Amino acid sequence: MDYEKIGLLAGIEIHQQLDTKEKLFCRCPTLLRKSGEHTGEYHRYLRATESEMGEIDGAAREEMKRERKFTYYTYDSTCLVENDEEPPAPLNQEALLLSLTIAKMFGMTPIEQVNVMRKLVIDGSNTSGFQRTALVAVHGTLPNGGRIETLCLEEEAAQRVEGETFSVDRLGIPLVEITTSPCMHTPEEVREMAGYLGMVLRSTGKVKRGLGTIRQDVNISIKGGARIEVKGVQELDLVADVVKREAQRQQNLILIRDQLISRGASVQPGPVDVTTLFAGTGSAILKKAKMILAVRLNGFSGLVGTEVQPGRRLGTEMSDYAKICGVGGIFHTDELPAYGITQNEVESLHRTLGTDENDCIVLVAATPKQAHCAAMQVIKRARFALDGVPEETRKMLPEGNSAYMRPLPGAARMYPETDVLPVNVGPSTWDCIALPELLTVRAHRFSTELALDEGLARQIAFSERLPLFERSIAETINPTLAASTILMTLKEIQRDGADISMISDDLFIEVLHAVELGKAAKEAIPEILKMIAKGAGSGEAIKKCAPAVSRDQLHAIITKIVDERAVFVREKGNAALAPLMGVVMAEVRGSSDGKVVSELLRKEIARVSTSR
Amino acid sequence: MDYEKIGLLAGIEIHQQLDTKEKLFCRCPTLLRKSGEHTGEYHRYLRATESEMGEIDGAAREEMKRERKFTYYTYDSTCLVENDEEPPAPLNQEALLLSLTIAKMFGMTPIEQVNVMRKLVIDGSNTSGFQRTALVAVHGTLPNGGRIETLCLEEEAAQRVEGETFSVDRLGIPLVEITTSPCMHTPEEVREMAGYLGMVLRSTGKVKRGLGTIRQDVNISIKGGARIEVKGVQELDLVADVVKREAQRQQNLILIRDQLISRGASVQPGPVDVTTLFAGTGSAILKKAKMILAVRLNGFSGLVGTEVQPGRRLGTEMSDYAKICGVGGIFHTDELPAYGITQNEVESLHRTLGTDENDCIVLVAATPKQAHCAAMQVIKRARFALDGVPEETRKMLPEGNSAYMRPLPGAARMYPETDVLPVNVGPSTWDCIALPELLTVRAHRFSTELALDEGLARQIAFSERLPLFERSIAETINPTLAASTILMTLKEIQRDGADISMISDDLFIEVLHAVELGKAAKEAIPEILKMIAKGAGSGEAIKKCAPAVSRDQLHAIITKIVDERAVFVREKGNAALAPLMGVVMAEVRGSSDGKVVSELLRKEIARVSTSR
Amino acid sequence: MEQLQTGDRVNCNYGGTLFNGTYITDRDGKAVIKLDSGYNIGVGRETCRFLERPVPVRRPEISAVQDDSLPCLSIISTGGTIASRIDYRTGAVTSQFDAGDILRAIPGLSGIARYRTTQLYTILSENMTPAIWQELATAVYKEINDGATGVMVTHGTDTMTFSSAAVSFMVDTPVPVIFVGSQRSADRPSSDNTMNALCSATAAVSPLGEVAVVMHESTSDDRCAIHRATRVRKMHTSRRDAFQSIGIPPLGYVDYPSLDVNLSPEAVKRGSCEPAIRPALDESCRLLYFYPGMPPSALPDAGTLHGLVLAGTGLGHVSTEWIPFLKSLADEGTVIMMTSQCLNGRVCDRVYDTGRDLLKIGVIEGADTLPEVALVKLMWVLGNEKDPDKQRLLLSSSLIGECTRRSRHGL
Amino acid sequence: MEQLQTGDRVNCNYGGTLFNGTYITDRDGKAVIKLDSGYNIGVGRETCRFLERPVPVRRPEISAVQDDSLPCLSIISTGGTIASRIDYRTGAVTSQFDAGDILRAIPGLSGIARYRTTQLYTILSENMTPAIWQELATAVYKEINDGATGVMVTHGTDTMTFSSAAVSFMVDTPVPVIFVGSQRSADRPSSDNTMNALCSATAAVSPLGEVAVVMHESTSDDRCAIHRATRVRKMHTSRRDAFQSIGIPPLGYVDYPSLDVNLSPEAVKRGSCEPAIRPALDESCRLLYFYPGMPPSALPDAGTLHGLVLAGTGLGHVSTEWIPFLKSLADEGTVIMMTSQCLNGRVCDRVYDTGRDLLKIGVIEGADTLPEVALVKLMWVLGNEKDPDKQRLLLSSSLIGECTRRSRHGL
Repeated sequence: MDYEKIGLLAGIEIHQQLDTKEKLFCRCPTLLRKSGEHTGEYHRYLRATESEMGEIDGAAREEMKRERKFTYYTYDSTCLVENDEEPPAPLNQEALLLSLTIAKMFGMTPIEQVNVMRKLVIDGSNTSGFQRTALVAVHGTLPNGGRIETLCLEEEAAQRVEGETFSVDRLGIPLVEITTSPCMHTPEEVREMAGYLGMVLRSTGKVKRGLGTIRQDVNISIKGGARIEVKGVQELDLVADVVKREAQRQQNLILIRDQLISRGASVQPGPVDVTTLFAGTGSAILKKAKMILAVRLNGFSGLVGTEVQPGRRLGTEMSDYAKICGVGGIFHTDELPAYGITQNEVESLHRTLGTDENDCIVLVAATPKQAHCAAMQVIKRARFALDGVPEETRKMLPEGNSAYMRPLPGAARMYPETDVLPVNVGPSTWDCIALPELLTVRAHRFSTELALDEGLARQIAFSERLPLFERSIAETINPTLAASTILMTLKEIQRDGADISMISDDLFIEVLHAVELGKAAKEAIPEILKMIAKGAGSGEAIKKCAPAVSRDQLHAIITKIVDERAVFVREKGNAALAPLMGVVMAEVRGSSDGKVVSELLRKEIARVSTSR
Repeated sequence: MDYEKIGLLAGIEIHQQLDTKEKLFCRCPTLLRKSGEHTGEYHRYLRATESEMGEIDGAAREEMKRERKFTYYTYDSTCLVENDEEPPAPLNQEALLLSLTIAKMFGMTPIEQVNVMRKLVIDGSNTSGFQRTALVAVHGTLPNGGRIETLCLEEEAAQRVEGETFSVDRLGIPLVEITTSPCMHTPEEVREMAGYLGMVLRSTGKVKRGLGTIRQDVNISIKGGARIEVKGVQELDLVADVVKREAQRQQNLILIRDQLISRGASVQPGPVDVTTLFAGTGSAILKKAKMILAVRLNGFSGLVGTEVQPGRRLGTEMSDYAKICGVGGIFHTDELPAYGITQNEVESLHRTLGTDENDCIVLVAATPKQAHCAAMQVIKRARFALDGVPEETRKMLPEGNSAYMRPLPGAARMYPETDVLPVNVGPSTWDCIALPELLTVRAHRFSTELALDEGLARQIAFSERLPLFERSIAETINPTLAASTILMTLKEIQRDGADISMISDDLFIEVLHAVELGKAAKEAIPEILKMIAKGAGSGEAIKKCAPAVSRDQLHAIITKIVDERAVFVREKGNAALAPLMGVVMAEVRGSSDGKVVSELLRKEIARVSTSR
Repeated sequence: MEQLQTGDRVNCNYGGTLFNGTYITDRDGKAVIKLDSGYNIGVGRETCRFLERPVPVRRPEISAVQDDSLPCLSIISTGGTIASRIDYRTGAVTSQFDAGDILRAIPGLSGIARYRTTQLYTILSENMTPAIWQELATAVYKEINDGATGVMVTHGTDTMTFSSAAVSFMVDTPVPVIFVGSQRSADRPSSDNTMNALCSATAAVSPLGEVAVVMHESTSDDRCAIHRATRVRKMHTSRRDAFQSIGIPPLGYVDYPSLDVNLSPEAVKRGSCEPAIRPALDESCRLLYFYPGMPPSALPDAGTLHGLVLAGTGLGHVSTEWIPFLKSLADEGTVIMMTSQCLNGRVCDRVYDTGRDLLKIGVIEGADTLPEVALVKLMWVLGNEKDPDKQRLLLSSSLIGECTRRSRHGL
Repeated sequence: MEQLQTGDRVNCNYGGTLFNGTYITDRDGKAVIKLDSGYNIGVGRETCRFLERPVPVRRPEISAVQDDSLPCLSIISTGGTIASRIDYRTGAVTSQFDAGDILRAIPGLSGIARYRTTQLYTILSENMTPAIWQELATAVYKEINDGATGVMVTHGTDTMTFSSAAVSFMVDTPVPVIFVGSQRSADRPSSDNTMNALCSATAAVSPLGEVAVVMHESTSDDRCAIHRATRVRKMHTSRRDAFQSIGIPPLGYVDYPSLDVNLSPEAVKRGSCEPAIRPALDESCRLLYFYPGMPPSALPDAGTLHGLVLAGTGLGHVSTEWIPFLKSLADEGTVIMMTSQCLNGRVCDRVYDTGRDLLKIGVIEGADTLPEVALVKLMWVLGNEKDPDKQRLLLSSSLIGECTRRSRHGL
């Protein structure tokens, strides 16, 4: 697809959890818990606060369509701040400095006085009904020449356990939100910039790693389309797909719009009650419903069933809108007869409503309250179709599709967090911030300075275990030994079922030291580490898996083996090395390093070969 | 039996609950509850406090032979004072005045300054481990010329629910304890004086009535015997029997003592372990026991099995002592072979212990600790038998027998209740106390002044419902109507299953007024009261059971009946009265008073008879 | 640079970007600008250029529809916020008070009653004074006399129990007088204001007939407790369930969201008395918490001190050293009342020596009256009764449930 | 009539009866006689005739057998009674203190440890003073240094938590220092003394390594709670379970009668520090509970006041009227610390205006420190650290667990 031609514009909003000791506005650890470990729970309702104009924000209003009782799980590692039962503590200095460091890495300008705001969020994910957020820096640059608009320091929301139940362990973990301008023009460019942003963040060595710790929101529009924000893209690899699918969706919606206009299509302003019409229906769903409403979409026939993304039709988009009211879905005549609704029923529906085969009829079946709500949502979405692409916040679906979530927030509903005092960021603070080495730079340095293989260098630089590697080389461990043990051996023994969390950095380094000192053979490392993973000390594990063999003992063993096979050795010369290596190694059972064995063996072979 | 000859001396200690509004040392109502209504419970241990001499009271020491965990039930009508969780309130003035009134009725002298004491009781019946008690008056007289020694005001103990569980609702209800000197000489005299004391107490109109609200302890001794206190005689009718049986017991014990002395009997100082001897026994109890100990009573043969009270032997008394240690009972050779123990085993026992058929052997079988304790108790009691009658506190058994409970308290273990200030009883207080009319005097007055039948007068004077009667006559109800309705009708309908607690005094009097005003017939009273017992108002009940028949209506009914039977009436004359009464009463269904009917009927009969 | 006013539109050149925004205020030498994105930033004043001063927009008057068939409740506001509105332009939060505002902010209220409102004060509750209690009591009394089915008093939570106790002593009320506040500010979607307001309005039309405090029973939004005004104390700085009945169970509960009311048999019932008011107070009273080593010089001078409430240790003690000083106060006419800083349980000065010494010099045992309530009671008794013997009698008795005759188990 | 002495045998002719008895004392003009039946009566002195003055009987010395294989506990008595004996002749109760007395009164103790005892004071705890805290701390330190496995301090319950907090600040202890008392007097069979003593001795030989208060957890005799000395408060005048940990769960429990100990992971473990003592205190500190209408004249004079703890309302407030007066105190060098009379929860003066004003004038937020503990801490900090900045730092931090960094749910 020619993205330049369709005018693709995309921007990214990246959310990265910070690995600070404590949370952003309380002194709890930034520790994720299993929901089964919760020690208490409580129930709350949230209500959108009325604005000065007597209005309630559209997004908030939509959240309020249902009276929702939220349940929260608490832990021994959470406190009254997460429960919205105590004023927040002052802004976490560690988190602020870290966010400033990141800002500096992007060449941004810090805000002289950081003010913490409350951003209304009443979907239950914030116990207070708002998310605390502060604009920390503005105006950075990206390698593609694009701009980073803002960097905010925010608190993470509570994690949904299921339904309306949330777990407050995650709530309050510091998060940086980095927003780029819509400066990217192809799906691949978006993917690349997202990767770059992530790399810079990880270069600090102070961000959380693992699934869910970083989330991308992507803003996408095409010419004639509208700005769409797709939330919660957790895997970098899907970013490009999301962009592609959204561009496709907007194109299709524009095509549908053009057809609707050319047909002179229109949307009837209110639904019609057709409950009685289906009194004798064979459709289980319709039979069960207290009320069935029909929405008349004149001239929409066929278009409601038109795909906008693979497997998703305009009708699906309408259904998404309707689901906000708590209904399971909708029926539309483009897909009927089906679901137990007969052709006769469709025809009698058309007759009753005075419509014909050019028109599409959408049916919603539910309680009267829900049915009305859902019908009005369908009408709303159908009207948007006449304009093309509505501005929306959408959630990502598997494979890069997306579904309607809520309207884009209008003017952001923010007001000051009066319980937190503003923090001045003076030049002295800013100037003192040291920039961490970028991981890409580090990888290059590893391969040049430490003579690491280029791939290994990159792998270890980007690894979560980088600190262990850095400590290992600081303690003069051979870099390749350290890197390969960290990246390969640990992964292998984990695959074999070892609990590698038992292997502390101290123990790990003790083992490598032993290997370097010849106290254990490199070959014995997996077994030693497996023993340690079972709770053994390093000394114990080495002793068991690699009984100490002194160089003198080794020499004696080798001399004996070679002498016993003197004829063979003389016959084969150096070609005897490989077969004899096996004999020796079997004898010393991993207690000696292969290199040392081979070196000694080589000397002995030379001795015997030459001593005829 | 010639009680003078045997030197019977008896005294009474009477405990009477007072019907005050609040308890003696807290402000809770004096309300007894069902244990199922308890709203909370807690657990306590009690420990005897060491005395100045490093001794613990004998009675208390015996209570402490077992570590006992007591459970207490609390109610919404009890408070922290009963729980021993709050200092006591000042002495209840109402209770003090009432006890002074009683003292004055017995011609006693009040104590100038009443001091509240704590009397140690660690059997669990007092949460504090002591009972609060105060000596209020001394030296009164009885009709038999005997002396009342003291009158104390005490708090009632908690009621035992079962085992070690007590209910604190009763704890703290005021109680007067009246102690006579041992001034009575026959069982009948004791019965009479106990009755007199009760009558005087009830004359105040302010004592609790019903089972358990009054308890007699009787002190009994005969010449050569010892002072025995039999506790908890609740029914007056049993008092004489208790005295008789105790006199008998002491006589028998003296006879046994005399025989033992003449035989030169002795008690071996320690038990012998004979567990192995019964290794193959057929006795289930012995087989189960961890240890079997034998106590040797030389020369006791036959006497341990001698009856001291009907159905109770010296062995039973020994068994009572042993049970204090938690064992189920004892075996003695006077009753063997039996209980699976064979003659062979008895003989081998004698052989092993070096005893013969002149001696008695007592066996205890239990855990080692319990067995030792029980054996020592048996030895103790056997030694007492050599002296005759031991001083004891005993509990009453059915039919007037008694069983050992604990030693008589030595010097009473009392010390001041420092949390309650002493109360001065000045002459002004004492002089102002008005003496209530004695019930006997009142009964006489009722029969003379109110022309009540003598039996009815006595019955109503001694009835719990006396206040209702007094109110009735104050409201000019016919005394006989009131008394008979209270004493008979209410009892009848209660027997028929009516809940007479629903009939308030107000409603009761309304009904009698209605009867007196001719609004309802006397005959309808039971039906009316039954309806009220089901929750009806008096008006409603009267209307339903005795529809108002005016005198005019009644007159018309009677005229009609008489006229219809004019021939019969003329024939029979006044003899027609009785048959016609039945006809009329059936017609008016209890709505008219029989007297009125008969009077009118008589007139009509006269009219018809004369109008020939 | 010209002077900026709150609300002025400005253009801010910062960090290489031009931002449009609204000037809010100056703080710590920085101009606080609300950017159009909603964020506030504090920047140097020199980066901001005045654009325009918008004409203030009048908020549309939206009248609240009240249902005349419902009972009439009176709401008296002293500064506790039950409804607030956020100005998203400036981020300012304003508390709202007329009936229309309240009904729009808490729509559920309109189904319970119709309302008339009085804004008596707008102060933080730590700035309350005995004089304000008197005005409040007078206002409450007026509303009762004017036929209100119940009265709701919105009040800051800090000293709500002092005010509610004062109104309890001053006003005989046949209808519920309900004090209500919120622990978490009304400008947050999670605020306890909505539930507390709905539950207190429900309590105010219930069969209750006394002064009460209605607040969250637990941290959950599932029911409010109805506390007797003289037996409740704020027992947490910030939690929703800070208010706790001490020594007695609550008078009842209002479930949420069902708004079912359950009153205990001990709650005073509607219509139990005729309305009356006795607002006099003797303000020359003080409350002192005793602690070890507290010097007798901490005692106020006798001359000016008519009444003194001591919050003693344990059963009601102060150090022996204090006794002669208290005696001379008492001798000069100061009425001294003993309460306990334990808060729970009953004063009993008969048990230990220092206590008996206190009784000897005439100190009155406050039974289980809370120290703060004892202070209010002492002011009220000394203000309304001049006879010393009658004062003692009143101070030793329960006038309006402020002390109990017996201490329940389980509390 | 000759003068009677306590214990004299008398004959009393009263109400027509002759009673023998023992003269106890004179009270309210009456001679109190203990009759041989055990009852005391108060009668006119003239009714009593002196019989004899018994020779005092020496109580037999019964030596207690101590098991040398057990750990050594030191018991320091300040006046709290853990054992007492009743003289049934006069009814007098005497508290007992030497090791033999205690072991005979509470035999179970001998199975837990061997004991050495020090009777430091015999006073009611309301008469405690900061000077006594210092002597107590010194005595505790000496016992630790002398190798005690643990120290038990018997103490009257009224101000036990003040003393335990003071010892916490003054003494670094590697062994348990257990404060114990009884709420119900030791002269009653139901007294909590036995269980509290056995549980505290058990706690004193446990793996704990800090100062704690060990008392009944509930009204039942089934377990004692181990409370951190700086987080416990007496919350009931008379109940056995009056002592409650505020804002944190107890450090552990000792079950009764099994005497099983359970320590929470947060309890400081035995051997965590070297013994040290810093007993200095600046006694020129005061604690004031604020209430509405409290006049600023209630504040002490600046000149003599080095430190002031305020127990403010709610999140830590006083009336606006007070601010200038506090400012002038602060300006003259008084260190002012804010706590909350709510007792539960955390001071936060950033939220409301009066709070922010307090922060501006330099008032230090006491976090969730209890007001009484804050007073002890302030005395100790001002006594041991003269640098104002370091004082502020110490006062804002948790030194020995007296304040927490985060407020748990559920408390």
